[in-house]
Amino acid sequence: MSSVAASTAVNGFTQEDRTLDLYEYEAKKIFSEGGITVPPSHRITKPEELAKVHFGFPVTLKVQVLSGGRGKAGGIQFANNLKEGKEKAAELLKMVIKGSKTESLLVEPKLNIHRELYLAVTLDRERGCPIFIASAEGGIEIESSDKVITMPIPNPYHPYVGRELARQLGFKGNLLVKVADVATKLYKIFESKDLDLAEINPLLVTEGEEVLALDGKITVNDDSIGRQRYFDGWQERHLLDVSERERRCKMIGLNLVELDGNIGILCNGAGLTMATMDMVKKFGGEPGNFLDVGGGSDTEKTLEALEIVNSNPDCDVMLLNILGGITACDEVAKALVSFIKKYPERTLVVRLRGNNQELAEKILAESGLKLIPDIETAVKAAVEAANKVSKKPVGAKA
Amino acid sequence: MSSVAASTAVNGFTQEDRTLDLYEYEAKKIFSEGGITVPPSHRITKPEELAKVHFGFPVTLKVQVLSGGRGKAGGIQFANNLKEGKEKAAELLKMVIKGSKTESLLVEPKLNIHRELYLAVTLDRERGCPIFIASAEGGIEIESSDKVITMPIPNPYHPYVGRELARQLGFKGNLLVKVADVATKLYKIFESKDLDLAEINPLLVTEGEEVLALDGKITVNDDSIGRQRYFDGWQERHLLDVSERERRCKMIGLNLVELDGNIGILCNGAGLTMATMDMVKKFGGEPGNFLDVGGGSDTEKTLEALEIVNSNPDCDVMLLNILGGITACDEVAKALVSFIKKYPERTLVVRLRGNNQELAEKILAESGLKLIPDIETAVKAAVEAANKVSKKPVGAKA
Amino acid sequence: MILIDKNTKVIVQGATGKMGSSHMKRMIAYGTKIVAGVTPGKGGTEVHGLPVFDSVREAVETTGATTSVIFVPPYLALDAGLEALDAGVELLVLITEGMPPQDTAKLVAAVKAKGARLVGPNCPGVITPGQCLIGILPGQIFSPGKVGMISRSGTLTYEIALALTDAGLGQSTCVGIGGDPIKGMGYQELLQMFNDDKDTDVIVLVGEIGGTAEEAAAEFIKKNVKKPVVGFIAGQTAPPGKRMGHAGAIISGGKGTADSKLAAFKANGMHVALTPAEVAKLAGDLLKTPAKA
Amino acid sequence: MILIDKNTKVIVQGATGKMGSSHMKRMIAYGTKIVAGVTPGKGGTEVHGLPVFDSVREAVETTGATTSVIFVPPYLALDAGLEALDAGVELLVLITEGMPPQDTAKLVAAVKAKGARLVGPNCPGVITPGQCLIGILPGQIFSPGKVGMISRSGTLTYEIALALTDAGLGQSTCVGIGGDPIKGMGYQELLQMFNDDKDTDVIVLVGEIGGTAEEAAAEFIKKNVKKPVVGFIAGQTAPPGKRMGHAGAIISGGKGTADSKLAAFKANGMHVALTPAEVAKLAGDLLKTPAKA
Repeated sequence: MSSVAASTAVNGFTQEDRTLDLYEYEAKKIFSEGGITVPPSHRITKPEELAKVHFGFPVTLKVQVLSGGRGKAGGIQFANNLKEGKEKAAELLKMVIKGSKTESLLVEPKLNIHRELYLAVTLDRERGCPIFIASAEGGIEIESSDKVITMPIPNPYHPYVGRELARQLGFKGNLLVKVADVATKLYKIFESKDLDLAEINPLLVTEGEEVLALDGKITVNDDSIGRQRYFDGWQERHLLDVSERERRCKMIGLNLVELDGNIGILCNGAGLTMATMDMVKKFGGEPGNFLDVGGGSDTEKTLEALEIVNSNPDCDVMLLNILGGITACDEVAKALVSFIKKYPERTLVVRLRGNNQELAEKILAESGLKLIPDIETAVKAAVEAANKVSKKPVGAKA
Repeated sequence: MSSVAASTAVNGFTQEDRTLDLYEYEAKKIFSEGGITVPPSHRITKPEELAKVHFGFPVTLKVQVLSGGRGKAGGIQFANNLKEGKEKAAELLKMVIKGSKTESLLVEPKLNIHRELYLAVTLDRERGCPIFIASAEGGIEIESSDKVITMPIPNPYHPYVGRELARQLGFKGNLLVKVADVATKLYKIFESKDLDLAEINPLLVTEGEEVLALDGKITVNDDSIGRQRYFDGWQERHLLDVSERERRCKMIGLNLVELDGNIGILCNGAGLTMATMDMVKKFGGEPGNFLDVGGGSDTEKTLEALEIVNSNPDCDVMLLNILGGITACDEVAKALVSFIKKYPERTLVVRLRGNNQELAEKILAESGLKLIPDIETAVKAAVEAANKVSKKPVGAKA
Repeated sequence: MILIDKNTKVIVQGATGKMGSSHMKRMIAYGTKIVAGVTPGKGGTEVHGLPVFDSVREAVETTGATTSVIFVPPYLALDAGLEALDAGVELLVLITEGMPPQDTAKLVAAVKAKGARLVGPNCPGVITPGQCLIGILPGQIFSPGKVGMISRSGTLTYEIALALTDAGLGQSTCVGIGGDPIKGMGYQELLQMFNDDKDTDVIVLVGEIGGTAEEAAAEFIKKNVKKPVVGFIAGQTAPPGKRMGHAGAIISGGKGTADSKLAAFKANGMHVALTPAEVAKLAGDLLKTPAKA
Repeated sequence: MILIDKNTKVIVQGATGKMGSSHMKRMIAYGTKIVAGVTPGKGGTEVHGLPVFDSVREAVETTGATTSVIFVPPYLALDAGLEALDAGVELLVLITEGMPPQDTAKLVAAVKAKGARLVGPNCPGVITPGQCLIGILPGQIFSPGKVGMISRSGTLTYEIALALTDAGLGQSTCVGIGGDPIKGMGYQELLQMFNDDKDTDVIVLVGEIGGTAEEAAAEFIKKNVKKPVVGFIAGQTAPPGKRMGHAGAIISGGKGTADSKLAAFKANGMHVALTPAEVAKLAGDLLKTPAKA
């Protein structure tokens, strides 16, 4: 298995991929509950709290943010005494990394690093099963390491798999057993908590052959979170770095991505939404957002989605492109009728086809909204209207 | 699958088979913790406590004993009021069924029985996997039912297996789902608690289509109990009906069965012990006990075993028959030397062969104990000595 | 055509749910040989004039169905899929969205061990136009013909089918493989089937940004597929690092971009379309061209 | 001989434990081709001059071993067995006593799925006298010859082997299948192997009270085994309802009695011995008799 394939597998599930990424301190709490040793630590939200830390200096101060690249951005600092620590903590607590605000600092004793490893469990989309990804070099970007090992994990799991991994990493004897034990515990955490990613980077080996998780990342699978009582309420708590509109969408199950243009796009299905966005660009327009209402949306949800697109102040034209498979066109039509009554001046280009199309046409005909059956015509109409920056409806009530 | 095979499977693991059988009230607590509905109940150890029962009369009073056949022995009584209840409770608390003393009474409301089932999970020695055993007729001796279904349980378990069982029992619709749910929960209990048997008999279906466990039996696997923290200390608590000598053996891992004769038998391995016992009978002797010291016993354990056989007042002759595979003969020899120093007048017939035999011979030769290498000769010598009821040592110090 | 035809006998798992019931009705109306529904707890009732059974085994034993379309809630999908496998179902079409991927991984392993086939989860289903529709695809958009289609997207599949149909190009079979990162059948297995299918002359492969399945498919095509393949990728203008709806639809660390995929298509002899209309145009042109040697 | 011979390469799992180490030494002394030990955490060390590996895979890759004898503690036995299977070991001899039967059931299922063989758990092992001893049997008791033996008991196996050897009757192979209710190879599979083995002329089957395996074996013998079989049952005088050491050695509800087993032996053409000495006598007589047609 080449490292290219390995890093591809990692890339399939990096932290940006799913919404519930955990902070380092949360990941370490879960590691610890699962029996993996972590360094002693203390979380602070004010520089003064550094005085309460129960272990001595020197310490490491680490910003708790959800974005990557923390180290490179200067988010990890050492302090030899309380004074230096407070000064550095004050600076660190103000940091924003890649748009992500510092939530708190994690303070740990500064440890002597004898050896570092990389160890992760994730799902491999190519092999269709969980895999271990590991490297005898840790603390680095795994994508750039050429010593990466991947190993498919059988179901049910048995501890010998972890031992085989440790062996392939080059361990022997006592240390092999210890590293294997961490691997086994990491997998158990991954499985029992429905994670997409459980990563320890670096996994530290001390001179005394202690093995501990120095930093870690956990990504919880979005689809599974409903059966993981452990994470009840965590999703809202972690939506700190998104716009209010994005948060609102997240909570009602819409997928919104804010973009820079003035054409508000609303489609059903991620692929169709992307293709519509691509066509808007191709025909000279600028998408103002990506909004996928998903499959089977009813009147209420569609109306919510329309309101969200409408609430973008930069939006000049709204382009609705629905091809009904699960989604019933008549439900969408009802939402459109309500929306246009509330916002009669909105420029709204509507393309609607598929399931219950005849019913929808009937409903819309009564309200005077015009339907464009063809996607290219609809996109072109929206682009034309947007480029005029006219507030007069183009597709509707023309 | 015929009912004969089914009852064979049951027979392979009846309650006598393993030592940690649970009382009905304990089994019901475990059922309840596992999500299976049980009737409200109250356990009492004195008739007066009946006044505290939190549900109304009529009630059922059930003796809590570890032996079977409780119902036939009159251990289940109904009471229409407190006075009748106290009188019956007083009688029931004195009951001894098949040598098993009543530990307490379980009081439950008298329920209207609409329909009864039998439902159990156990291991099938023929198929080598866990199985469901179920019958659309409950409350009966499962061996005598001709409506028994058995179904192998795949690993890992999935709930559709329980539904298939319920379907084969003749259920449909809502009740199928409820019975299947109990089956699934019963299997989860069986697996997670390392049981040999998890049995609900009867599983009650009320007119309102409630499904609840009216009586139950749980047998915990002896070999697995060391990894089941839940049962810590339970074994000692349940050794009520065995002799002090049997209890002592149990606690140190020896297998003792008390018999009526005067030849105390001590062997290594159950098969050899049984064969030795058979030969004692065949040559006209009467075994006083069956004691298997197990494989790999050292000096200390062998000495303990010798002391236990010696402590039987009916024992006139001791027959030690060790064929060492795991067991090192020199370890046994050392125990014999110690024993004979302490009890020089004991009639002890010793047959010792196998692993480290030469060392053993050397050790015994020094102490003057004579070895008989052949089993038949040894058994005959023991029988002869026992029939003389002579206290003079036969095999030793002759 | 591949996978399904007019003789395919289909059961509906989750037939009494809102979605299962409404799509069951539409499949029946389309002409699909739906033979029964399955909902544990609803055995003995009827849906759309067909019997509902408590178990797949009973449904299969009674009707001889070989295919199941699954509409159960996401946390019950693994159990439903395994039940179908255990009852001997050969093709599972799993419509359910939101199935935990670790459950999917377990189902995929069981499907492989059994030698069965799984389409999905989180997919629109499979259609052999005019013969059999399994899933939630809007049947009226499709028409019988010579174009085979494999797509990772739902509604985009319909959009392209519509473009084909509007251009007078019917389809042999269209398979929506679903947008989840862990799934049953993938591009390569289906490309092979279309390559071997006498009713298919041109293949359309609809991809999205994210992952490297399209790149791998392009290489597979160069090596194994003799028929012309038109490729389309959604997300050509998607910003990096943002999740575009599907778990898989994301560009991250320079991997999985539309450019990388389109380049792989070109490098491996595929025909690249940038809009649904272009897909139809290219497919139409290729239908007139004789097949590769 | 069956299962093992002088060329069988064997690794010892749990080689650095007290029991594993001492029996490894005895197996080497007997002449068994022990090639390595395995103990996770002890890789790189040596036991009795042989290398110890951390994993079975490494041991197998280095030595070419096909057989493993397992001495690990009972709660680690499932993992050890699965590790061996996964590393391609074809024959597992599981000595460990006290393995949870639900673990055994899982191992047995995995062994079947892999097409491998398991003897045990809780068994004395296998010996082909003069060639290969795997397990904890006392080698000096056995001698090479024409009698094949299958036994559920440990020390009783030795007793009967001793009686045979003392009577001048050597053994082709002796297999102690173990006393646990859930186990790997059983009577029938081994009877078939002895029946097909050119080095075996008479088969000795040693049983115990409890269960119905002996009754089933007797029926199997009548149908499938051409060679004469001597049967012995321990526990002829055991009181009902008492557990005689082994989980299986119990008479309960009128099932599994010695009488029932001995009757089945007689009814199916087997030869019944009541003491170890009688086994030897019968086997000796039968060796002089020509085989059944």
